[in-house]
Amino acid sequence: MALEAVDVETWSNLIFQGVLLGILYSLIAMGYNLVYRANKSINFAVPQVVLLAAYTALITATATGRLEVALASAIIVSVAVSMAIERGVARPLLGRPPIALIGATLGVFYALKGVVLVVGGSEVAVLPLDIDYYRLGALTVATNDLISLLGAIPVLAGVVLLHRKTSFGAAMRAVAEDAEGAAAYGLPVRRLMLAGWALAGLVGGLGSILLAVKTQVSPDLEYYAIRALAASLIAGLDSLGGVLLGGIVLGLAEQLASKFLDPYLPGIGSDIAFLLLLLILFVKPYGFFGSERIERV
Amino acid sequence: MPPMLTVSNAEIMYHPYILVIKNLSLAVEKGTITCILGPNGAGKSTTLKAISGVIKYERGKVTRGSISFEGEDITNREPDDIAKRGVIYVMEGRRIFKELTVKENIDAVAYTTGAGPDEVKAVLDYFPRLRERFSERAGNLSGGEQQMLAIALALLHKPKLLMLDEPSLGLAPKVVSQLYSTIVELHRNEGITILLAEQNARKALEISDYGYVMENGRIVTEGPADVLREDKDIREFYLGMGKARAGYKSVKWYRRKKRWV
Amino acid sequence: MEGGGLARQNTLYIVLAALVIIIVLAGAYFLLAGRGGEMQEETTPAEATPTAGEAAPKEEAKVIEINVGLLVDETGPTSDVGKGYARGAEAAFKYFNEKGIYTKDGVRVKINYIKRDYAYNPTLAEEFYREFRDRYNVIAVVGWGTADTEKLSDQVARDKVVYISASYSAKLVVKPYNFFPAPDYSTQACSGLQWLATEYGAGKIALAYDHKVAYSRSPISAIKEAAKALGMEVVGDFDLPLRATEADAERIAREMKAADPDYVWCGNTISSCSLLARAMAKVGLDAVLLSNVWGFDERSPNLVGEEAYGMVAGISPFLYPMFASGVEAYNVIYEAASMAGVPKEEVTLRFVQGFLNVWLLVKAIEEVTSQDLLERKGEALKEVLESRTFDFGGITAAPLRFQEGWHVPYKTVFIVFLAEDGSLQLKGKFTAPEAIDCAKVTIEGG
Amino acid sequence: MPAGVFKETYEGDMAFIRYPIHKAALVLAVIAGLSAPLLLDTYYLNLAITALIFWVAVIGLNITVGLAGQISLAQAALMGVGAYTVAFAALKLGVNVVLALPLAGITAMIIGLVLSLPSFKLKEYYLAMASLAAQLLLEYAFSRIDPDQYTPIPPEAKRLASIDLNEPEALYYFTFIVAALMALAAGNIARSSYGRAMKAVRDNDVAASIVGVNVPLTKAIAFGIGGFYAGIAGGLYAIYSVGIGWEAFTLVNSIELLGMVLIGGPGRVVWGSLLGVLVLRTGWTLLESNLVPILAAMGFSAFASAIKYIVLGTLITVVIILEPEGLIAVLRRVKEYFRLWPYSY
Amino acid sequence: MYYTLNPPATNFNEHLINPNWVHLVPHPQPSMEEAKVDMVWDKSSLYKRVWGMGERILWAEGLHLSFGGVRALDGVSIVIRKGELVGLIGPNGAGKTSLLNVISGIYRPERGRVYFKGKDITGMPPHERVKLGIARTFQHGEMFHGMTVLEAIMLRLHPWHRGSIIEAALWGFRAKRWEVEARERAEHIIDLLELQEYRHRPVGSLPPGIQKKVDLAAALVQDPEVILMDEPMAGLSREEKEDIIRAIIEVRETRGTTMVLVEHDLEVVSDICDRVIVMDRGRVIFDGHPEDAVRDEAVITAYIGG
Repeated sequence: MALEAVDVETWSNLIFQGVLLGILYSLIAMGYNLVYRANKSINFAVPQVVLLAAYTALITATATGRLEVALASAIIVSVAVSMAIERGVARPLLGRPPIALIGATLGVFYALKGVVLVVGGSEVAVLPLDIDYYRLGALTVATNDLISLLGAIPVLAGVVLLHRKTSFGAAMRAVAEDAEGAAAYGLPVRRLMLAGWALAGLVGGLGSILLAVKTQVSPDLEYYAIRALAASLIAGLDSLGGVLLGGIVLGLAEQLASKFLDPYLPGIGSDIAFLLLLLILFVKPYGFFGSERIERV
Repeated sequence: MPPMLTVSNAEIMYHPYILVIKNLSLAVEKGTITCILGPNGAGKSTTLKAISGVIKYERGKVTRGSISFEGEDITNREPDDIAKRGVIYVMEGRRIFKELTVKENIDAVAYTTGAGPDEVKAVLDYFPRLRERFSERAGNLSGGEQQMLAIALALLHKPKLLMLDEPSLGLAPKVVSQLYSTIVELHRNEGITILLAEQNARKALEISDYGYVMENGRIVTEGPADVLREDKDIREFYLGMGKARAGYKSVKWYRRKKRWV
Repeated sequence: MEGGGLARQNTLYIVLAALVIIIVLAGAYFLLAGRGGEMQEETTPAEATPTAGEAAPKEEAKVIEINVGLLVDETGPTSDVGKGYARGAEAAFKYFNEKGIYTKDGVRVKINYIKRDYAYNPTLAEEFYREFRDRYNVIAVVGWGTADTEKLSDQVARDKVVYISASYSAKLVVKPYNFFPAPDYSTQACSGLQWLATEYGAGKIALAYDHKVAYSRSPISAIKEAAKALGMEVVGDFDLPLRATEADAERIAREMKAADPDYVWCGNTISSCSLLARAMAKVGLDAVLLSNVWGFDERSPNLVGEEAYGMVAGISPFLYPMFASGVEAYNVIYEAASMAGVPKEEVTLRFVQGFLNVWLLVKAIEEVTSQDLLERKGEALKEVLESRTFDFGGITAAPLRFQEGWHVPYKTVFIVFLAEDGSLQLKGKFTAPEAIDCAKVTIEGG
Repeated sequence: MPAGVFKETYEGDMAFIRYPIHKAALVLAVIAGLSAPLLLDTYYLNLAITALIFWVAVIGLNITVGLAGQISLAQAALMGVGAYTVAFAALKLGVNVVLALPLAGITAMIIGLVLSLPSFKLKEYYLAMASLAAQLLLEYAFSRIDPDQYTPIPPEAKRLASIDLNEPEALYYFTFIVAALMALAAGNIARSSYGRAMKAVRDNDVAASIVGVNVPLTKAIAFGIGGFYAGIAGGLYAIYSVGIGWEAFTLVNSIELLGMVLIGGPGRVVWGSLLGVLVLRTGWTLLESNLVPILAAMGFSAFASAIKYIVLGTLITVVIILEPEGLIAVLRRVKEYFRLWPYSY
Repeated sequence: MYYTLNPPATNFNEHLINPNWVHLVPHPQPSMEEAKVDMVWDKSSLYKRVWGMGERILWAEGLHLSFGGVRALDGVSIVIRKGELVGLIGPNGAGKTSLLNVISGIYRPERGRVYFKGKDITGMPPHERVKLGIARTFQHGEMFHGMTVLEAIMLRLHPWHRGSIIEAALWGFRAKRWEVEARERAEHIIDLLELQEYRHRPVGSLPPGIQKKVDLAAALVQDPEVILMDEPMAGLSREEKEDIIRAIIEVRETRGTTMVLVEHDLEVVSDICDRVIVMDRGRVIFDGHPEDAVRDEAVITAYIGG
C-alpha cells in the first residue's frame, strides 16, 4: 500500500494502537528489567507466568463474575510465582554464570507450561468485561484502552520513582549492584531481592491482565511476553524508565510494519520485534538506556 | 566476663568441597582492637565473612564449631540478622555501591538501620570529606574517600563490633595513616570493639591490643600485640625487619624454603 | 577432606545417579518388554495376527484385537479445539468397544487405541506414527491436523494405513489412504459462498486469512473462482495473522472498511476470526463475516462480543449438537459421552468431529470380513471406504460417498448464524455451486 | 615391570585412548552400535536413529555453548537450514541426499557464521536474545521459503547406488557412521589448541584476547562448527523424515537442545551431549510411550500431556541448580565413589 | 641499530632456551640520543655485563583514556628499554592497570600512540600483539578457572598454532605434532616453576599463590620479549613472593626478557627493579631510579605520605 493512500484517520489509529500495545509491552518488559536489576538475570519464565496469571483471572472471573477479583487473583498468582522462582531457582543460583540462569529459567518456562496446561488448558476466551467504545475524533477508544493509559503509566512511573527517590529504592539498587557487599552492611538482601521479584510479578501480572483484556485469554499471550523481552532489551536491561519508550517503539514498529511491509513480507508484523532488536543490538549493544559495562581484567 | 565474640573450633567450607578454615578458635574482648594478620589466602577474609554471615553469598558455610556473640550463637545466621546484633563487616576492597551517590549509599543503609538525619549527621562528623562530596557518584570518589564511606555506612548501624577487612589495601601510605587514626578515634570515642584483618602488619600491630597470625587456614601464632611486635619471626616475615630486610634481590634458587611454624 | 557437608553432597549425587539408573533400567525394561510383546504376537496368532481366521474355530467369545493410533493435540497451539476432538474420539473408541463392533462375518473386534499427544509438532507426529506402525502394527490412525496429516499422507499410502483426520485440506482428497467425513475446506468455503449468494445476493467480498499459513491460504483460489461464478466481487486479500492482536484486527477492519465489502471471509481459527468480528463492530464495518469450520463454533457468541451479534456466521459440515433435537443418530453420541463421563453440555462440535472420525472407521470395519481385516488390514478398509455409502443419520450434512482417488464425500454444509439476540441459528444446508469443482481448483491452483 | 600404565611419550599421554579400559569400552561401544540393527526392531532402531541425529546437533551446540561459552538459542533453526538445504538439493537440483549432506552442513555453517556476528559485541543475556531473535527470524524465513509448511522428501532421492536409506537398517548404519565420525572430530577439536582457545574465551574472553587468542575468530569458529553440526543433523533428519516442515525447527526445539547440553554436561562435548540426548529425548520418548498411557488409565488423562513439560522442565532446572557440570559429572562422581568404596575418600 | 644474536647468557637451565627461538638483543653500543635519556640503573654488574643499556623497545606517547568522565590516563608517556625491569607503582586508581590494558590492546586510547620495536601498534588487536612478543600476566591470578594448569599453559601457545580447524578435527599429523611440541614447551616451564604436582589440576581449585605462578608460567611459555606483570605478588606471603621473584630473576638472567612490573609493594620494586615509574591519577609523576623515587617530592605527597 502506498504511503500517500494512507489518510489521517488510519495514521492516527495506527499510532494510537501502537502506543497502547507498547504500553502493555512495557509493563511486561518492566517485569523483566526489575528481575534483572534484582538478580542480574533474565527471567525467561515470564511468558508462562503471564499465561498463568491470565488463566487464573479467567477462572476466577468466570466463577465470581467480578473483574476486580480476577485482577487481584491474577496479580497474586503472578507475584507468588515470581517469588517462588526467586526462592527456588534464582537464589540457589546466585553467583553462577548467566548460562546457568538462562538454562534454569528456561526449565521453569517449560515446567510452568505444563502447569498452565493443567490450570487453564489452552482455552481461548474473553474476560467478562463490559467494554464500551468512545469515539474521539478519528480515534475509537475502548474502556480497557483507557484503563491501560490511565493505569499503566502511573504504575510504571511509580516503580521508577520508588527506585529513584526512596531509601527502599536505594537499598534495592544497592543490592542490585553488589549483593554481597549489601549483605555485609546488614541490608536484608534476600528480602530485597524477593521484593524485586515480587514487584516484577506485580507489574507483569497487571500487564498480563490488560493484555488479556485487549486481546483474548489464549496461549498466544506467551508470544507477547517473548516480544516484550525485545522491548526490554531495546531499552536496556538495567533501565527502568526506558522500558516505556522501548515498549512504545516496539508497538509502533509492529503496527507500521504490519501496515506497510506486509504486502512484501506477509506476517512480518509479529517478527519485526526481533529484526528491530537485532539491528539495535548491533548499534547500541546495551540498549538505548542501559549502562555499558567496562571490561576489566 | 566472657569475651564479646568467640569463635570456637570453626570449620568453614565453600560449596561443595573446598575446605578453607580448619579448627579456628579466636576471641575478641569487649573494648579492644584485635587484629588478624596473614598473607592473602590465609583465611582472614573467610573468617570475617563467616562471622558476619556474608559467606553464604559465596556458597560457603560453617560446617563445624560455633561462633557466638555476646553469649548468643550466631553460627550460619543471615547477615542482616547478625548486623542487627551489632556486628558489622566492612569488606575488603571498599565495597560501596559505586553506581549510587554518597547520599544514596547512606540512604540504602539507613533503610535497614532506620538511622535518622541526626544519626547520619553524627556519622558524617567523622568524615567531613564525605559531606563535601555528598551528591557525587561513589565510584568517582578516591580510594581513601571510598574507604571512609564504607566505614561511615557501617557506623550507621551503631556497631558494637566493627570488623574491618584490609582497610589499607591499595591505599597510599599517607591515606592509610589518616584512616588508622580515624579508626583509633572511633574506637576511643564510640567505644567500638574492632576486629581488624590486615596484611599490613606493622600498621595493624601499632594500634592493636591483641593479634592473631593466620596462615593456610589456621592460626599459627597469637598473643598481645606488643609481644607479637617483638617476635623474631613476625619481625622477619611481616614487619620486614630483621635479616630478611636484606631484600629480595638476594633471593636465590638454592635458598631453602622456610615455612611458618 | 572430611565433614558432614561432603557426605550429604555424595548422598545427593547418589540419589541423582540412582534416578538416572532407574530411568535407564526402565528404558531397558520397556525395550525388552516391547520386543517380548512383539514375539508373542508372532507365536500366538489368535490375538492380532493375520492367521487368526483359519487357525481357530469360530467361537462365541472370540474377539480379534486391532490396534489403531490416535494422534491428538492437547497441549499444542491447536489444543483449544484439539482437546474436545480428543475427548470425542476417545469416547467413541470406548463406546463402540463396549457396545461391540462386529465384522461382516460376525467376529467381534476390539480396537486398542494408542493415544499420543503430539502438540501439533510434526516431528513428534512422525515419531509417534513410526511407533504406531512399528511397535503396534496399527491398521489405521485417527489423526488430527494439517501438520501431521499432510506430512504423513505419502507415508501412510506406502504403509497402507488408513488415516482419518480432521484436516479437511483439499490436497488430501487425492491421497489414497487419507479420509475425512466432510467436504474439503475449499468445497466448504464454496458452499458458504452459495449461502451468502442465496441469502443476501451478489455483493463484494473481502478475504481475511493468514498469508503465511497453508491452512488459511488453501481455499482462497477456490473462493475466488466461486465468487466469480456467483457474481460476487472480491475486493481484497487481507493478511490477518493466526496469532492476531486486537490492534492487527482493528487495522485490517479499517483497511477493509475502505474497500466497503458486503461480506468478509475469515479463513483462520476462532481466535483471530472473533477478534476480527469485534474489530469490525468497533470500526463500524457493516458486513457479514463468514468463518470456516475452525473459525466459528459454540464459543463464538462469547468471543465476538455483543457488538458483533447479527453479523457473524460459520460453516460446519456437521450438525451442531445444539440443533440435534430430533436427530436420532445423535443419541449415539450422547450415550457415548455419558459413558465416558462427559456431560451433555460439553458435547461440542469438536467432540462430534472426533467422534465421527472414529465412527467412520468403525463403520468401515463393520463392512469388512475378519479375514480381510487381519490379512489386508488398511487396504481392505480403504476398499470398503471407497465402495460404500455411509450415512450418519443427519449428523453430517449429507451421506458420505468416497470415490477412489477423489475423497470428497459430499459437497454440502450447514450454516450457523449468530443472531442479533446472541443465539445461534441454523440457516440450513447449502451445497457448493455445481458450475465449479472447488477441490479441483485448489489442487490445480496450488 | 611397571605396576600400572605409564606413558613414556607426550603423545601417549595425550592420546584419546590412554588406558586399556578405554580401549575396551570403545570397542564394546562400536560393537554395540554396529550390532544394534540385529538386536532391535524397527521401532527401537528408529529411536536410535533419532538419538544419533540429535546427538550430532547437540554436540554442535555443546561446542558453541559448553566449550566456547557463547549462548545460542538458534540451534534448531540451524538444523532447519540443513534440512531445507537437503530438501532443496534433492527436489530442485536433483542431488542425491547423501551427497547433499555436506552441502547442508556448509550452508548451516555459513548461517552459523553470520549468527556469530552479534557475539563479537554482545555477551550473556544480550547474546542469548540476539540468538533468540535470529531463531525467530529464521523461522520466519522458513515460512517464506516453505509456504506449504511441508516439503516431502521423495523416497527415490534417498537411494544411492545400492544403498537404500529408506531401509531402517541402512539408514541406521549411515547415521551411526556419520554421527561417530562427527563425535570423533568434536572430541579432537575439544582437545586441540582450538578447544583450549574456546575454553579460554568461555572463561574470560578479555583475558583470552590478552593471552593471544583471536577472540572474534574463535567465536566465529565455535558458531561455525555449531552450525555445521546442526546442518548435518538437520540433513540427517531430512533423510530420516518423510518430509520436513518448519514447525519442527522452532524455538521450543532450540530450548530443548539447549536443555540437553546443560543437562548432559556443558563442555563435555561428546559424552555429555550423548547423555543429554538419551535422558531428554530418548528417555522421555520411552517414558511417554509407557508411562503416559498408564497415567491416562489412572484417570489423569487431562494432565497426562502436561506432565511432560512439568517433569522435563523440573529436571532441567534441578540438574542445573544441583550440578553445574551436568549429569555426566554425577556419573563421574558416582564412579569415583564406587572406585573408592567403602572409603568415602 | 646493531643487533647481534644473543647466546645463552648463563650456562644453567640452558635447556630452557630453544635454539629456534632467536633472541635479538641490542649491541651494547647506545646511540647518542639513547645515552642522554639513559635511565638504566646498573646496580649490579651482572645486568650491565649481559644487557648493558638497552634501546627502547616499547614506548607510549601521550595516552589519554577515560571511562564515563573518569580520567584513567591523562597524557601518559613511557619508555621501556630492552632488557630492563621497570617497576610501575602508584596508588589504586592511578591508572596502572589501564596503562597495561592499553599496551595489551584491550582498551583503545582516545589519544596517543603505542609503539613496539618501532612499529605503531595502537590499533592492533590484542592477540596480534602477543605474537609480536608482548606477554601479560593478570592481577587476579590465572583467569581460566575451568582449565587445568597444563591447558592454561598450552593455551598461550595458541597464537603460533598453524594447523587449521579441520586438521584439528581430524587430529592430523600437523595437529598432533603441534600438541606434542606444545606439551614439551609447557613441561619445561612447569619444571622451571616447580608446578609438576599441579599439572592436571583445574586452575580454579589452586591456592592464589600457585595461580599466580601458573599465570607467570603461562606468560613465560610464550617466550616474550616484553612481559607485563600486573601485580604478580599482590597478597602473597613472603615465601610465595620469593618464589615469583626467583622466577623473574631466573628468566631475566637466562633470556634477557624485558619486564614491566606493576606493584604496590615498594620494597619489592626498589629491590629488584632497574627503574620505577610512579603514577598518580592517570599521570606519570616520577620516572627514574628507585632510590630517587622515595626522595621525590611529588611521590611523597601522592603516595608515601608525609
